[in-house]
Amino acid sequence: MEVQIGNRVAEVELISKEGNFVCLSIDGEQYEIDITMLEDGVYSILNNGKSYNAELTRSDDNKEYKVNAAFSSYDVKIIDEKAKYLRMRKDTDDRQDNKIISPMPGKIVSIPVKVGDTLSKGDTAIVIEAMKMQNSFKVASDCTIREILVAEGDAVNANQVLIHLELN
Amino acid sequence: MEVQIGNRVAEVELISKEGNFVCLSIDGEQYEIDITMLEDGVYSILNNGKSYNAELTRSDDNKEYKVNAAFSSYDVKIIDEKAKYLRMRKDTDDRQDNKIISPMPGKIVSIPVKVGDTLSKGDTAIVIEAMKMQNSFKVASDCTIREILVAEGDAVNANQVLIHLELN
Amino acid sequence: MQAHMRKIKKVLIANRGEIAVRIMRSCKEMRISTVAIFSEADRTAKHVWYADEAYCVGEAASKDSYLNIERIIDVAKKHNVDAVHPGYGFLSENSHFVQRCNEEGIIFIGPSAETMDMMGDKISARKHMIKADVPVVPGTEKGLNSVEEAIEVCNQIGYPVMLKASMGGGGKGIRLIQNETEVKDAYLNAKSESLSSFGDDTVYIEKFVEEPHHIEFQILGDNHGNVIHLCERECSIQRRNQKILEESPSPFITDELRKQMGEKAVMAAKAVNYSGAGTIEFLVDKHRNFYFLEMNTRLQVEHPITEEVLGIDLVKEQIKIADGMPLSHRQEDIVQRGHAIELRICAEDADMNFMPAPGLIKKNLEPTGIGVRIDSYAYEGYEIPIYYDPMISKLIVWATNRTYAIDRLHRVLEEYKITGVKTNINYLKRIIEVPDFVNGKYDTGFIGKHGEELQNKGSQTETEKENIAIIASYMDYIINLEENSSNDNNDNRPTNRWRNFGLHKGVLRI
Amino acid sequence: MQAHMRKIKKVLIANRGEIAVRIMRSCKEMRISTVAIFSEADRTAKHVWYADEAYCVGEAASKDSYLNIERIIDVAKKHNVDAVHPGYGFLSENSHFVQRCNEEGIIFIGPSAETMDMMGDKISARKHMIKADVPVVPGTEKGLNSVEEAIEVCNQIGYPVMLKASMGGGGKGIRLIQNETEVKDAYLNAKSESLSSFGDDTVYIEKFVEEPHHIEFQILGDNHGNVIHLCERECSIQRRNQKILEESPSPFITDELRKQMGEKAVMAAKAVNYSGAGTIEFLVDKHRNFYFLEMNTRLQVEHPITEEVLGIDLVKEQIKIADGMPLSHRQEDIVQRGHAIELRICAEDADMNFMPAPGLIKKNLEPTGIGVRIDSYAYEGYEIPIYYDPMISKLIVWATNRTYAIDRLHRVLEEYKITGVKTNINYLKRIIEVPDFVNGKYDTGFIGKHGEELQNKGSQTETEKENIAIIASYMDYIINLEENSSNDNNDNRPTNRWRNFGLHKGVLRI
Repeated sequence: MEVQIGNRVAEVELISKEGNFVCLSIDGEQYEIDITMLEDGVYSILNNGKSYNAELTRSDDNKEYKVNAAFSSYDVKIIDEKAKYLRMRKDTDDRQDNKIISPMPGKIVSIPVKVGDTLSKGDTAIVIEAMKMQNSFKVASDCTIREILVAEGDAVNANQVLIHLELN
Repeated sequence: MEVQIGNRVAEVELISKEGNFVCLSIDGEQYEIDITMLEDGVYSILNNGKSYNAELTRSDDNKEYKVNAAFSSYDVKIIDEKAKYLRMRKDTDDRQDNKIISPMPGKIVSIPVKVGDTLSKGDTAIVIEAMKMQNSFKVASDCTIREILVAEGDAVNANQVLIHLELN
Repeated sequence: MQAHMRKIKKVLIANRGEIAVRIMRSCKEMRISTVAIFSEADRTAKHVWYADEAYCVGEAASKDSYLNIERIIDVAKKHNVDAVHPGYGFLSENSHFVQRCNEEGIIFIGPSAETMDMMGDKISARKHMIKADVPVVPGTEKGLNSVEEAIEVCNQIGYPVMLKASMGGGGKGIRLIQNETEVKDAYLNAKSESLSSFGDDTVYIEKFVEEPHHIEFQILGDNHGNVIHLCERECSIQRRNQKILEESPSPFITDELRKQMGEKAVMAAKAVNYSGAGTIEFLVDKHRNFYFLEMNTRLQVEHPITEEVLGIDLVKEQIKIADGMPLSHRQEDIVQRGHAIELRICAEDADMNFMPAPGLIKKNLEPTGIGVRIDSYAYEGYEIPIYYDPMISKLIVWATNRTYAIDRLHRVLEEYKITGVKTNINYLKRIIEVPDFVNGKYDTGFIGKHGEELQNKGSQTETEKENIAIIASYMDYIINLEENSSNDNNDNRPTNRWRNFGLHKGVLRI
Repeated sequence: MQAHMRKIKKVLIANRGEIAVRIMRSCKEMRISTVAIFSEADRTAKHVWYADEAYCVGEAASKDSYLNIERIIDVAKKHNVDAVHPGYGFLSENSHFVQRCNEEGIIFIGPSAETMDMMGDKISARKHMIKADVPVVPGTEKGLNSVEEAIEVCNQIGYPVMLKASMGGGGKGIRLIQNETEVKDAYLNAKSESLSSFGDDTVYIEKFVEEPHHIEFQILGDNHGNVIHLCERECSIQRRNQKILEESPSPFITDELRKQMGEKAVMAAKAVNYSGAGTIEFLVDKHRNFYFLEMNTRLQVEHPITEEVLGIDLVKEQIKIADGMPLSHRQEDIVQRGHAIELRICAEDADMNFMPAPGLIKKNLEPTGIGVRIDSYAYEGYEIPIYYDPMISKLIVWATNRTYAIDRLHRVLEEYKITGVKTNINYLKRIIEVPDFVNGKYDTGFIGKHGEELQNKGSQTETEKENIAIIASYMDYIINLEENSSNDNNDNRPTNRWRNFGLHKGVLRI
């Protein structure tokens, strides 16, 4: 099975399992580990005696994880067949970069554009405020505003689509 | 609905509810409170501005609670029709006091009795060890040993029945 | 312990977050009952359920709740509050609020409205300090009226200069000007920022002090004319004029300089009849010349490092002073012991330009043990609202010396585990590894100078750690598959699922 | 900081629970790598996942794992451990273990086997102390050989007397004898208890000191002949000879007495060439006469109160001494500052005769903020095993004086919330409310004298609190009913269920 971490895709294979003792290979390297869950989402892993901890939070479908381990944070995805297909599609989608997504919960302070406006790379499309700080979101390439899904004063969630763009 | 706390049985009635603002009566006394769950099993209650916190753990059927509030611990039971019936039965059962139950997880150290033995009030029937301490369990009245369900060296759980008695 | 009859038996804390909880702690220890106020967005915030009483004062936006003077005064009167503690931020330096408290017979825990006005306006503060013989940075003693005047004054003083909002604070309304061409933009921007942030657009100009240290002295004054200083805090590690890490003692100043600056700090406070806890901020240049920068007429975010080094509870002292008691310490009793460092833990994405990262805290495992103090308002299951400051806790360590304190920081940062929201913990870890910090050789240019180093860069030895992250995720995924394929779960706890899974013997095929 | 070349770079901690974690903390701060050992019952214990490395040494029962000398030595050799820290309990006072470490070239962090033998056997210790001119309780200097001899000696010394196991400790193998009729049972029981607990059935007799205080002095000795004392700990609050609460300084002793006892403690340690951290326990009678009781040749459970009052990290000092460094403090540098109190938090049912209460910890909200230290190994989701000690954490407060420290205890006990297992927190709360404790007027008879007061009695004002408990349970029950009747839950978190429930408008009919 493939597991994606950051930009790396690793091939993971479970070789055997006896209670908490698990043998698996990652990109051909074999690991014999003693793994246990300390509490929900927190794992203790002993790899030849070396003690590692990992805390993870799951996405709703249990396929995407945010993992903290030893002062590093990782985004990990389990790639099953469905995810593989979606990933291929997303690769294409992403290149178009045709929407502006709120990276955090916040409040829309201003939208200095309207539908049909033509923007140049670097122009501000929307300003969001969260925790006493205002953040301007700029477009990454020349484009036209296709649709605006929010209004000034709206509260928005993380990952909410705010504006659809038409790339020029 | 009846709610039992310790030996007291209180009549509780929900009068109204608007979001977090709840009006209910307990034994005729009316409470208008602002209640919210802080995290699983932890409640914050504002009663006319006075701030109370209660932490509870649920039994498997969500009808029995252990509640901590302001340096006191309570056993609370929600009494629906089924529980009412069981409670009546249990009252009868309890009077007989015809079994010895392990109050904690532990290990059986010794069983100085055998089936058929006649014990006097205060005689030790079984000794359990947990956390480096040995606890002797004595019978509360004269009785005969009817059945022994565990053996020396066994690990036992909390609330496990260990010995059935025949009361004299 | 004292014959003094306490007037203060019930305190309203006009604040939220960690500082509200911290103030309540000292109140509870003094058997003073605590009243919280909260906005509609803060019903589940810790200060609400930690208080003895709690009352909602308005909607989420600060101006409708935590800055709503009349609503707060109403609550205080209705519930027979003896005194109000303003914390820091919000109304803590608002002299109108002080007046309103006075009018209603409520004790304001802090200096008088007059003192606050004298020191709150930076131009007025400069004038008072010059009169009291406290050194100030060369600059204008009055507000600027036009772009032309700004250009003229800047040219007179010589570049670089700092343009500052008279009512400013927290890094807002401040601009560094390197040459004449930058004056106009800086002047107009600072004015508009100041107007929107502080309701006043007066700005003035000061000489820019090169390679400056930001060093502040804690002072305490009572209502009987006594003023002492509680030594210094080194606050030079700042990003965009926001403090990130503070320590005490400062590795930069000498005993002689400490004595001199302390004396000037006391003079400064006496000049304005200061009562309560306050802070005199100084800029110290590389030649150890020092200049009065401003006075904060309230408790500082970084007050705990002073508490740890001196063994004094500043909030208790504030309350005792407000209650009319004389200072319980004399200057000669004030002896620094060991070394303390504070880090500000914020819900922000350090890899994405420190964008705020509000959200639901899933795990919140705080470091404990010897020499650690956490002043926090976070708890597991708490959803950090979007309306307020991203700081969720302060991590303070104390140790016998600076080296041991830094060693301790490494240990406690390793123990601190927050999931669900992004935090700056990894970024702080990188700061304390920079050799200039370890050697105590830094000034306010630290973050600028080391920006590159502080970026998160994947190292060559990452693969091992990545593989651990992969293993944890992969195993978690498998357990959840297992669970969905069986339905004999009478207990749904994830750890139990894990244990059941652990019991499977033999080879498992996926 | 020092030219000394460290020999100790990797330490195996031959212990579990809070003390293993506490020792690892200091190791990590010294950049020393840590090796945990664990029994099969302890895979999820905090010391395992907190360490850099962890190895299983045997089955759950201590004798098969934490007391299994050869398995531990094997791990130490195989993984190139430089030194072993024994903590307290388990092998910490086992001279055979010290010898085995020596034979394998592993540094034992503690005194030599010879010193341990001299002080470990109480009869031998008495002899050494008498020789060193340290006062001891009148009694026999040799073991008793028969019931008859025991009766004779008791009659000679005069009742009441204490009968003690020579190898005893932790309250085991001790009997108070009031008159001749009690001698026989006491002698036989103490002998058998001693044999099963310590593998030796030697018992001896001492005069019983009336209204005694149990006061101990921390000492530090290095390998260069230096010994200093670190002042006292008052440990008189005991139940069945088990300490419950300790404080420093003692409210009972005077500066003059502290000086005298400290000097004797140093003499006692020097008499046995003591190296490392150790404790001289004294009994002090109501006239402030003091007697050597025993020496503990290891770290004590209650060592943190000394650390807080003196600002010294005792584990770091132990490691530095074991590494051959001279003491880093001189006697004249040792100055007590403020007051510290420790409470032992145990998983036990205080209302059911302190029966141990192992189980799964569901919530573990620890107090934080100014003046609090928690030394714990508990975490949410951890299942406390049945095999070991019921102590799960130590709560330590520090404040400028004793009154403030007690005030602080009230505050922090209120913050400490553990659910899932029963604890003695409410019982400890009652202890600190007893006027004799508040006034510092107590001796080892405290728990006996106040047993009645310390019982949990429902008060008249209980109904209000009961009603709060009823409301919380009732509402929780209703939410769960709601949930079962709807199936549009895409998120199963209870707090989310609550929030959905909170959104219902209007009257709800059950």
